[in-house]
Amino acid sequence: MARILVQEAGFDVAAETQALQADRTDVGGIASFLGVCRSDDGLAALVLEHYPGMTERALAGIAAQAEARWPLTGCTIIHRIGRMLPGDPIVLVLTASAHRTAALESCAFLIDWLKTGAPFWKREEFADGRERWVEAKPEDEAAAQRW
Amino acid sequence: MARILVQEAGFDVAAETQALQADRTDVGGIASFLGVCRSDDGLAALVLEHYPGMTERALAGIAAQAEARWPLTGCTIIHRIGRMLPGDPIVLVLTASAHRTAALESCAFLIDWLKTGAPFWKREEFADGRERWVEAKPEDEAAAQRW
Amino acid sequence: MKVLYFAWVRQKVGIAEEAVSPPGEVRNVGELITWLSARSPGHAEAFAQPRQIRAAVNQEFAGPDALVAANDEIAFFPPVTGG
Amino acid sequence: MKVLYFAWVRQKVGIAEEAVSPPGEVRNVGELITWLSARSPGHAEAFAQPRQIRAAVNQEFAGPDALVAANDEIAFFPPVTGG
Repeated sequence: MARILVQEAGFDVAAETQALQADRTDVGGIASFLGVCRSDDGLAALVLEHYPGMTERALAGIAAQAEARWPLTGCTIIHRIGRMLPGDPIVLVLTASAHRTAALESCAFLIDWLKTGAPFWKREEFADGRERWVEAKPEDEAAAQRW
Repeated sequence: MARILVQEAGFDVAAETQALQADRTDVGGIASFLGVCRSDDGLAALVLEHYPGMTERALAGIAAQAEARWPLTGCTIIHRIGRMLPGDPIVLVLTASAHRTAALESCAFLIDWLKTGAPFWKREEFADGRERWVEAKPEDEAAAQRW
Repeated sequence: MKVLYFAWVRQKVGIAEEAVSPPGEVRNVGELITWLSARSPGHAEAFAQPRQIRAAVNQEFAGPDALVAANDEIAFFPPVTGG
Repeated sequence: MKVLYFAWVRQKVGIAEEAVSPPGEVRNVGELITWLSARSPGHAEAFAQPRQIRAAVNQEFAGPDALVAANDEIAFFPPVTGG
């Protein structure tokens, strides 16, 4: 069972990595992806909204697909919501397996699907007061479809 | 320039991750792979030997290839040598980029090439006293060639 | 029927959530969009470009042909942009 | 010419490093392997299966046809297994 968290608080990458190894010695590799808020074009903050209830279902469903497809010993998805400043961590995906290929592929799969299959929306706030909802990127859809 | 370390000591995943973000807000994603010592078949310890001098050159060369191929904002490779126990971390590859695809792909590229293109050798020591040099896997060569 | 709005769809409609009772001929998501569009200028503006709208029925993504029923939770929102 | 051995190649040869002065007709890695094999039973055993041996000349991977010269650092080892 994957560990799924949707929260305003930040997260501890080291503790989450450690938790995937706790009390077991069959883990050969842990792949991770940490998504971070960039400061493109004078961005002052990023506000992340989601659909409570559906988000957790969608993430659990995506994680279950990964666990069915790759022999994972563990899987963690943490997605923050609320207001992020440039440099703040937004999302963490961790996958652990006996073998590196399963960990690396499932991690890429999860972040690709999470971008297109989980109900989060980003609003950008700029230093000059402008606001803008981030638009979905066709290449994200293409990235998810390749799996 | 990539950060390349070959050392007996362990490493701090959180500090290494943080270092790739220090003083910059153009990092959108950090991919990582952490290789860990498994306890297959009653393994008691893994002893990692390398070719001092050539190892650092080989790792720097592999990292330079990744940096030429993907728009990375940072890249860290730490490979331990000496004696590892089951559960111990062996290798850490971190890649940072504005975009996730560059980070994820370059991280997979680096670990695939590191397995076939850097002069490290693993000797397994078992609880019953047996010793065995790990043999190279044809699938590792295939994984490196796909890039 | 509970209807939820997210992101700029919510901003244009002006509310995050409402309980509605569409007539029996509103059978699917597409027909519900048409019916909701007539409720207010905000609704009309939110649904003005149906290709920009995504929907979920009972917390599962759903296309315009997906059926809707009295006790369903229906959500409308832009294409997702998390991760 | 400095010759280095690693992993089980080192264990079979019995030493990690040696300075050698092969005759002029030893021009490449393959010929050096043949010449080294005659130095001791340990060398012979280490090089008994040339397909299991990899080499580096001056810290770059090198095939059997790679040239070797007096001031080179030549290393012999099994296929690598790091990562």
